[in-house]
This record gives sequence, C-alpha cells and structure tokens, in this order.
Amino acid sequence: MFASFDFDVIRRSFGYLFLDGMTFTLTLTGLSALGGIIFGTLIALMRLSGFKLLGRIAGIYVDFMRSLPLVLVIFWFYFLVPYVGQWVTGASRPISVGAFTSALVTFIMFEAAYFSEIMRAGIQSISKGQPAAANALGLTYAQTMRYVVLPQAFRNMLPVLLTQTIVLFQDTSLVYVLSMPDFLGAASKVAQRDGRLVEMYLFAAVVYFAISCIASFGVRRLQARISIVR
Amino acid sequence: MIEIRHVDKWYGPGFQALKDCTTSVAKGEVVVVCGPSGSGKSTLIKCVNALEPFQGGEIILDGIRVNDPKTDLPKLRARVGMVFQHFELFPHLKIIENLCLAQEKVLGRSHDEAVAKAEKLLDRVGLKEHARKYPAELSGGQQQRVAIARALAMDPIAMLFDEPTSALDPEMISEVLDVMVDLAREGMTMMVVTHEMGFASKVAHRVIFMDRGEIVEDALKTDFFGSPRSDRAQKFLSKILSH
Amino acid sequence: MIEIRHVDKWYGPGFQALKDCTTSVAKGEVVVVCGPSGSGKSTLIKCVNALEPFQGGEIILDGIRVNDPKTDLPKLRARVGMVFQHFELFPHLKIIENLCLAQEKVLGRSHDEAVAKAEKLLDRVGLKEHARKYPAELSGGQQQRVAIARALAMDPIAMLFDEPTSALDPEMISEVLDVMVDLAREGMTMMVVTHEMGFASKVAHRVIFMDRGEIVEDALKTDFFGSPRSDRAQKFLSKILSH
Amino acid sequence: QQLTGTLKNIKETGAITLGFRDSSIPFSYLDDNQKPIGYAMDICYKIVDAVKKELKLDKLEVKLNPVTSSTRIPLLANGTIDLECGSTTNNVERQKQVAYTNTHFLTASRYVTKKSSKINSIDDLKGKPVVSTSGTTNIKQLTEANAARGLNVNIIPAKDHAEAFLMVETDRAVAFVMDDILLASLIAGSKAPGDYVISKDAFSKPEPYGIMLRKDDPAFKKVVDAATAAVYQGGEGQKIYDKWFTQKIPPKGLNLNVPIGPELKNEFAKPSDSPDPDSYK
Amino acid sequence: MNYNWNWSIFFDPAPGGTGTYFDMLLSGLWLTIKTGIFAWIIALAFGSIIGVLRTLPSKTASWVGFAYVEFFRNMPLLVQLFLWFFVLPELLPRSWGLWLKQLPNAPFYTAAIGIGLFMSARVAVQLAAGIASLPRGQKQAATALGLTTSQAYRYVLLPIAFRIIMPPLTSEFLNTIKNTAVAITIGLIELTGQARSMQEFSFQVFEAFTAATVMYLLINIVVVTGMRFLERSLAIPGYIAGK
Ligand SMILES: Nc1ncnc2c1ncn2[C@@H]1O[C@H](COP(=O)(O)OP(=O)(O)OP(=O)(O)O)[C@@H](O)[C@H]1O
Ligand SMILES: Nc1ncnc2c1ncn2[C@@H]1O[C@H](COP(=O)(O)OP(=O)(O)OP(=O)(O)O)[C@@H](O)[C@H]1O
Ligand SMILES: [Mg+2]
Ligand SMILES: [Mg+2]
Repeated sequence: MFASFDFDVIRRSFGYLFLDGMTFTLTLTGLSALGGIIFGTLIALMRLSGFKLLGRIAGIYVDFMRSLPLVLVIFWFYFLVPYVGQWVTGASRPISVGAFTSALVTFIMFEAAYFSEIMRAGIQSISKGQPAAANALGLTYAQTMRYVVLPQAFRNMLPVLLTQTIVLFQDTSLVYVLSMPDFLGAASKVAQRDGRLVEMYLFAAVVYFAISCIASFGVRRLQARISIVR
Repeated sequence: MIEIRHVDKWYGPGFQALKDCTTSVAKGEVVVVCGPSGSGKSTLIKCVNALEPFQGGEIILDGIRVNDPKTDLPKLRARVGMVFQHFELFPHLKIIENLCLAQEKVLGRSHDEAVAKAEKLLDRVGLKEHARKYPAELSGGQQQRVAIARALAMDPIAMLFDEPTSALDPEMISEVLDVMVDLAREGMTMMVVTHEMGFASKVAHRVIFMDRGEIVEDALKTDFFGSPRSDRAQKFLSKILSH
Repeated sequence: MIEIRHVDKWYGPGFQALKDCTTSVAKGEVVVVCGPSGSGKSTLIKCVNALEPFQGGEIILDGIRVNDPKTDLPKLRARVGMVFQHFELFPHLKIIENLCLAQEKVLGRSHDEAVAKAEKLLDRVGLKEHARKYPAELSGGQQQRVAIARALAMDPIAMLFDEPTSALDPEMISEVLDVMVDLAREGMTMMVVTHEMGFASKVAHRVIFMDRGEIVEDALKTDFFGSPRSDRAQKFLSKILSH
Repeated sequence: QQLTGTLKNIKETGAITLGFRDSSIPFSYLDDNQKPIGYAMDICYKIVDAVKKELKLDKLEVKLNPVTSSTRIPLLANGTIDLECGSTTNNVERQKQVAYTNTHFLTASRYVTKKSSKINSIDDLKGKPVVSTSGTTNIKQLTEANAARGLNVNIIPAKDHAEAFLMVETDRAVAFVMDDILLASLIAGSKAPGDYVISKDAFSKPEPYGIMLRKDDPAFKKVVDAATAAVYQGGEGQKIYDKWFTQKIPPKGLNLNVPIGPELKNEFAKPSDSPDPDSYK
Repeated sequence: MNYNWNWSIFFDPAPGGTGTYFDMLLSGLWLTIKTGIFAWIIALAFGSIIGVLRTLPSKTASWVGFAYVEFFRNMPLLVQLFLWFFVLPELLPRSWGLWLKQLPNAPFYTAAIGIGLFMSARVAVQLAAGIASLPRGQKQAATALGLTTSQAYRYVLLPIAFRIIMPPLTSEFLNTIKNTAVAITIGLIELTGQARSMQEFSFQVFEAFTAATVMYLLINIVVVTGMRFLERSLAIPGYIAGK
C-alpha cells in the first residue's frame, strides 16, 4: 500500500489545504473561542448570580447544548439562524447569513456551554474571602468581578480553557456537514475527488497532531509561568 | 460610632446565627469579641458593614442605618476597614496595586495620589521595600500587615478585624499584633474578633463573649478577666488559657 | 530507639532542607521539636519513617536502617505511628473503617479483631459513640483524636506528631493535648513538632530547636527553658511567649 | 402577467443560486481552483441563460452554494438555492418533496470487483462482504435483491463513495454496488484502473438523474424544462455529454470513455422528467 | 418554506423490508447505546490506568502517561477511526491484516475501541487532576500507616478522586455517546447514520433529524439522571469536595 503512495495529491492541493482550509479552521477556532469565552463567562455569572430563575435558564441552556451532538447543532443552526434573523429584524424573508456566519454563531453558542462550566469552576475556585474583601473595600459587584474575581478565575483556568480550545480546533472539522472548506473538509474533498483517502487522512493526522502538540506544549509552558505568580 | 440593636440573623430558614444581639462601640473604643467556634462572631462583624444581610433589628454606623435599602452600601463599606483571617490580598496584583485599586475605583483618587498614600502606609507597617512584590512572595505576617495597610488606605472611620492572627505562624503573630496595638493607641475605633487574650488585656476597653449566636457577656476588660459572670465564659477562658 | 546520624536532605538540586542533623530518641523518651517556619521540622520527622527520602547520613529505627534499600518500608512504617497537622483521616471511610483499614491490609488482622481493637482505642480517646460517623461529621479536635487512635491501632513502637494542634480551634487544643499527655505518661516514645510550650514544659524530656535545616539546640527541657544558648532560639522563644 | 415564486424572486434580487456538489465526478465537482465544474453545471448554466432571457434581464448574477446530501433538500426548501446541479436520482418517493427537470443522465446499479477475485455474476457474490454507500438508492436495491434472491451477502454500509471504493481496494469487501457511471469515474481515478472491472449484471434498470428544483412552482419549472429540452434536442446536449464523458477532464486529465447509450439518446430526442425507469426503454 | 411536512413518515415501511423508518432509527439508537457503553468501559479502564501513571513519582511512568495522552488527544477522532480501520491492517503482517478485515462486525469493534481510546486520554487527564487535587497528606497518611503504593491508590486515593471528578466524568460519558456519531466514517450506521439514511431515502430531512435530536436528548437525560443518582448515593456525609 505504501509503495504506491501518491504524494503528488498533497503537493497539488497544498495551497487549497493551507491557504483556504487551515486559514478557515484557525479563523473559526479563534473567533469561536473568543466568543465562546465571553458568552460562557456571562452564562457562568448568570448561574452564580443567586437569582433562581436566571440560574435555571442558564443551567437548562448548558445541559441542552451539551446533550446534543455538535453535528446536529450545526445542522439545525444552519437552517434556523436565517429564520431567527427574520424574526429579530422583522424582515419579509429569511435573512441569509452565509455558511461561515452560521457556523460561527453555532460554535460560539455551543462552546459557550462548555466554556461556561469551566469559568464557573474557575470562579468557584476562588475563596469566598476574595469577593468579600473586595466588597469590604467598597467595590461594587461589577467592579469586584472585573478587577478581582474574573482576572483570577481566568488565570486559574487558562490551561483548561486552552485545552478546550484544542478540542474546539479539532471539532471545527465537523463543518463538513455544511460543505465548508475547513482543513479536514478540504483534505477529504480532494481525497474523495481524487480517490486518495489514505494519503490525505494520514497527512491530516500529522498536521493536526503537530499543531495540537505545539499548542499543548505552549499550555504547559504557560502553566509553569503562571504558577510562579500564585 | 457603631450601634447594634436587637439584630437577628438566619442562615436559610432553619438556622439562627445571631439572636437579639445588642451592643455598641464608641468612637475611639477598642472592643474584643471572643467565644467558641461557630458562636457567630464572624457573622456579627460582617453584619456591621453589611457583608451579610440580617433579618431583624438595626445597625447604625456613624449615623447611617446599614440595613436601610436606600443606603449606598459600597460607599458605606469603603468607610469601614476590614481585615480577614486569611488576609485576602488579591494575589494577581502587586502589593502597591492591592492598596491602590479601591482608592482609585471607589474613592476616585488619582493614581499618583493613591500611590503616595499607599507608600506612606506601607512605610508605616514596615514594608516599604516590598511594594513591587506579589502577595505570594511575602510571609503570612507581612501579608496581614499589607491587608491592614490596604484597609487604612481608605481612611476608615473604624476598623473591623476577624481573627487577624489565627492563620499565622506563632513567630509572626507579634508583628501583626504590634501594628494593631499602635492603631489602638492612636485612637482608632476597633472591633476585633480574636482569641489572643494577651492583646485583649493589653488594649481592649471592653470584651464581648458570644455563645450560640447570643451575646452572653459584654463587660469592661477588667470585669471580664476578673470575674466572668456566665459559666460558659468561665469554662471557655479556662480552656484557652490552660496551655 | 530512634537514631538520627548526620542526615542531609535536598529538595531538588538547589535547596538543602536538612544539614548534618544528628540526634536520638531513647525508648520511652518524649522529644519536642520546635523552630521557625520552614526550618525543616516536618522534613526531619518525615525522614524518620522514610516518608521523605534523604541523601546523606543514616537513620536507625529500632535497630533497622531506614535508608537501606533492602528494608521493607511499608512494614517499617506500620511500626511507627504518625499524626499530621491536618489529621488526614480518609473522608470516604467511617471512623471505624479508618481505624481498621491498615490493621487488616497491612497487619493482616481479621475484621473482628481489628474492630475490637478499634473500639477499644476509640473508647480510650472518648469517641466510642462516633464510630459509625464519617470524619467530616466530627469537630477538628475529635478528628485529631481519631487520627491518634488510628496510629495507635497499629501497636506502634514510637509515635511521631507534626504540629498536631496548630489547625485546631483554641478550645479544642486542650482535648488533644490531654490525650498526648496521657500517652507520654504511659511511656510511649514520642517525637513531637509543636509550638505549644505549655505541653513541652509539662511532658517533654528534651527539646530540639531547629533553624534553616540545622539542629541548633538539643537540650534537656529544663536547660532549654532556663537558658537557651543560641541567639536565634532566645529570640524565637521571646516572640512566641510574648502574647 | 404577474410573476410568482422563484421567477419573481430572481427578478427582484437579480440573482440565481446554483447548488453544487464538491466531488461528484464528472457531474459536479471542484477543480484545482475550487471552481465548481461538470456536466450538470454546464446544463445549469444553459438554464440560467434561458431564465435571463425569459425575464429580459441585462444582467443575472449567478451565486454558487455548496450542498451535501443532507443539506440539499433544506437549502432548496428554504430558498437558499434555486437549482441543485448534481447527480441526484429521480424517483417517486423524492418527487413528494421536490420537482425535477428533464433527465440528464441514466445509470443502472452495478458493482465493481477486482479482476483477481473472479466474480462473474451476481450469484458469485453469495455469502461475501459487499459494500455500498449508506443512504443511496443502490444500497436499497442491494438489500432488496439480497432478500429476494437469497444471496445472503454481508452488506456493509460506507460513508461515501470514495470510502466504499477503498473497502474494495483494501479487500474489506469483494464488491461495491453503485451507479455504473460513478463506478467508472472511481476506477478511472484509482491508482491501478486495470485491476478493476464493472459487472455486466445490473441490480436495476437504468434510472434517471435530474436537476432538482422546488415543488409547486409551475412557472419556473416551465422555463427550466423548456430550456433543458432545447439543449438536449438541439444537439448541444450531445456536445456537452461528449465533453465530460468521452474526453479528458480536469483536474488530472482522466477520460471516462463512456459513450452515450441508446436510452439516453432516446431521452434527448424526447425529453422527460419521469421517475419511472421503464419509460426510458 | 417550501417543504412538505410529513410526520407520519416514521410509520412508512423503510426500504430493505426490515420494518418502518421508526424501527430503522431505533436500531440506530440501540447501536449508539451499545457502542457508547462499550467505548465508555474502555475509556474508564484505560483512562484510570493512565491517569494513575501520570501521578506516580516515577519519571518513566509519567512519561508514558504523557505520551499516551498526547497521542490520543491530538488527532481528530474522525481521522483516528479512519486510520485504525483502513490503515492499521495494511501495516500489520498480511495474515494478521486479513484476519482483522474478515472479523465480523469490524466497524463496531473498531469504533468502540477507537472511541474508547480517544476518550480514555481525557478521562486520564481528569483523574490525574482529581488525584492531584487531594491534599498531599492523604497519600502520606496512607503510606505512614504502612499501606503500599497500590494499596494506597486502591483504598484511599482512587475512591476519593473518583468521587471528586464525578461531574466532569458525567460530561465525558455524554461526549462518548455523542462521539459515536463520528463512527459513520467507518461504516457504523448508528443513530445519526440512520437518520441520514432515512433522509436520503425519503427526503424528509427535518423529520429525520428531529427524531434523532429528540432521541439523543432522551439518552442523555437518562445518563445525566443516572449519574446524578450515583453521585448522590456515593456522596460522603459532611464532606465537601476540595476541602
Ligand atoms: N454562609 C453560611 N450559611 C449557613 N450557615 C453559616 C454560614 N456562615 C456561617 N454559618 C453558620 O453560622 C454559625 C456562626 O458562624 P460564624 O462564622 O459567625 O462563627 P464564628 O464565631 O466566627 O466561628 P469561628 O471561630 O469558627 O470563626 C456557625 O454555626 C456556622 O456554621
Ligand atoms: N516537597 C518539597 N519540595 C521542595 N521544597 C520543600 C518541600 N517540602 C518542604 N520544602 C521546603 O523545605 C523547607 C523545610 O520545610 P519543612 O516543611 O520541613 O519546614 P517546617 O519546619 O516543618 O515548617 P512549618 O513550621 O511551616 O511546618 C522549607 O523551606 C520548605 O519550603
Ligand atoms: Mg469566624
Ligand atoms: Mg511543618
């Protein structure tokens, strides 16, 4: 099998794989992680707010999202987002948002559920005395969160957040259901068109492995650096 | 200065942590609160600057009703300094930043003003050269002194201490107690939860003994150490003084 | 009973935690170890039952070289009881199970035998009626007494204590110290890291003072409290006795 | 006359959207510049020209939207795409959901084997592992034949054509049942095209492929049907066919070498959108 | 939307003569559950071993644990399954490869094992973190009682660590079930696969995916409820994780 390896297929599609595919994957990963962390933090704050109703809504949202396979969520959002857009803006026909926007919204909403659990753990890992001390100094709730609690929670959870981002990086490959050109999707499209599955998947494995390894190496370095400050 | 009148507090529906507590602290007075674990000392002191809400009675701080819904709590709290058992310095901020944060965000002082104030206070607690370090780089006793300086930076009208020395190594306790003794001598109004009876007998004007949410004894220092009236207080004193 | 000879210990390549420590504890002797935080007291005591490996010198326990690669460490450790600052009861096991686990798994006692022994010891530390509770349901003082009973259940030839009272509320300290005083009076060989100078002056035969990994002072109790020879020890004593 | 449905939409927005598949050689796939090309695409562009003429537009923007087998129906239904240009089989069940224009291809369900495995008829498959792509009409026919003829083959469903073919290549299955034209393109693209053979036996009569459009939009369908009929009958259809099936095609210069069959020739003469294979005799 | 809703489609016979579309989805559901449980058992077993390796003091052990986790965590599951199914047999000696390929139900076993190993890396990380979060004293206390390392893990560390990581484990269990959907790559037609087939046969896309979505929600509700129940029945009275 390996004797007849056709590396030419990789060479010919190199530009497509990296300029289109990898750029798309990294953009989607980066924006989703950013959006997911921001929304996730808001959801976590809702859950910890002490208002029963708000907490319950957030809890149900998180459980619901985490119960569904991402592929199905991507599918549903692709078809629902235009209608939601229509409903929100009151337009006469569904707002066509494009596959990328739809995927981005999906990933942000889906990952927010996971990130919110991480941020919640991060906030809870901070001793009760910290917000108490901030309050005792006269800081308001918002100031306490902004200057005291969140910076620490974020620091404590950075390694976990990055690990989740690596998972997200791999999960972006599921946009294949929308036929979008992420790295793995691009690889598998070329592979299927040219009948070179084995070569392409092996190559994709190597690329993902290398990038994830670099990232998790970075996480370890960072972890070592942060732990000095504590 | 601090008036506590018939305060009742429940944690949840089932558990009453404070029962009809009444006492007061006059300007410049130093009051020590002691009592067995779980007796409500921390709860009482937290009610004073409204860190814990309470259900019955009222607390009046410098003429302002703490439990009035119209009271601007952050502003009120900024006027009372509080020092916790576990210091609760903000570990992600340098010492100087710990002292400046609330000055700038709450009192609206300029950065330069805040830094000047912070440096003066650090000097006073003997930690000027540590201003650029992080809390984790200091010993426990040093951290607690920073915590006191942080509270003083807000120019408080009174200071509350919740077991400020019980998390410290025996050697470091005295560093912190010395700072507190100085404060007391300068006329700061103080309410101190502590089991350091040495400190109590040296600087307290009054001693309050609590048990199961009630103020069992509220006496002048000399009376308390001389002849505590309740059995419970007597037993307690004998235990903590025996070793 | 315990011979410590020229022990050197490094944590990592850079930091020497013990420097040429030499001392011994005879059968039935009670030795108190004290000194400032970070001076190596815990490290020394952990080396005695090989919880920490050390790099130079030797420790001989009841005739057996601890740092001999051929020594069966689990068996050796089972013969020395150890009590930690934070009790370290196993939270998922009931009190009685905490006492039986090692008896059955290490000494191979039958379940009934182990239970009988455990109940006898719980009775002795005054906690018979708590046998079926979980550790988290007891107060700190009670937990520490259980920890002592757990160590005694192994019929140790010596007991090591690492600051057994410093995590306790002031009121509960005496409960635990009372148990330890009894043990000492019955002739148990004991090595105790503590800052309770009351306990030291009551039951210790000798006091060891450590600083920066070195044994600075190793004296009979009366000599130590009478006239500690080193400056460091003098300063230390004055600080912890001042309040 | 008042415009309705798709035509109205196209007029208002000045754009028409074509759905394409990314690896359905040679009907609709991406070349090395990621531009969709293929036989069905060429026909769709003819339809676009006709629509432009019908609506008397100076300019008609053509938008392209990728579709997969799961998204083609919803995207058509919610108006994202107006035509699906691919290799979708036209059958009665599916006509409940969508409409098709005149058939552009006919293909029967056959199987590919390695020459070395010496399988000469459907009966030789008895008791052996046979793969087909999940969710296709072919696996449906295979299952039915298996029961009807008592073949007792072990049917393996695969995710897509390329993986199904890989199962034959790596000997996990002895045969792959699929539309014969797709088998031809898979063999042509494989590393050793000489090793494989397509069966004479078929599991079905030649079945029609059609370009999908929305149901219940007679005005649009009329325009589209007229456009395709004109292309097929005017000899242009034959030219486009030859370009994709008997000549070298991008990206690698393969030649499928499948000349037009009698049934499709017939159909080009008398265009039809019938889902019934028998009507193409 | 120009879509022809037809909810009665589930009761129409599916092609292949094996029953209705609903039966088809049910068979997919069953395969999802079977694969999920099988994979979860593998994930737990291997994850526990690797998780423990990562916490051992031995350099080799923690290196093996590290390499294992990096290997299985850093490639998308889709790619891993593809490699196990299509590439691995080609790398083996020819006769082994043939044997593997001719195994009945090869997609099921490959999927279960492949997903199991993929998830085991995450379980290992969780468990290692759980063990690391226990106070260091717990292991020392177990060792000091004479328990061997494996006894200490078996009777003390693992029972507590597993209780602590119960909530994240629940999430990983859910992820395992959801990840079975990826196994369609190697021809395992489970719930998502059947929904996809149903939609291609009937063109009733939304009905098919709605049914699949509801079924996933139902399984996951059952799993979450079951795990909550387990968590509650294993809870240690009075013990709060992490304290
Ligand atoms: N947030 C809370 N929710 C419920 N009960 C609480 C809470 N905080 C404290 N309690 C209970 O209220 C009682 C009084 O607590 P408090 O902390 O005031 O005691 P304390 O006298 O300060 O004790 P210690 O000496 O241990 O600090 C205790 O029984 C405690 O368990
Ligand atoms: N596992 C470890 N790795 C590296 N350094 C350590 C470790 N454990 C202890 N040390 C260092 O060794 C020195 C001696 O520690 P040890 O715990 O023996 O002190 P101690 O006298 O018991 O202090 P304390 O009164 O605070 O308990 C300290 O400086 C400490 O920071
Ligand atoms: Mg308290
Ligand atoms: Mg120590």
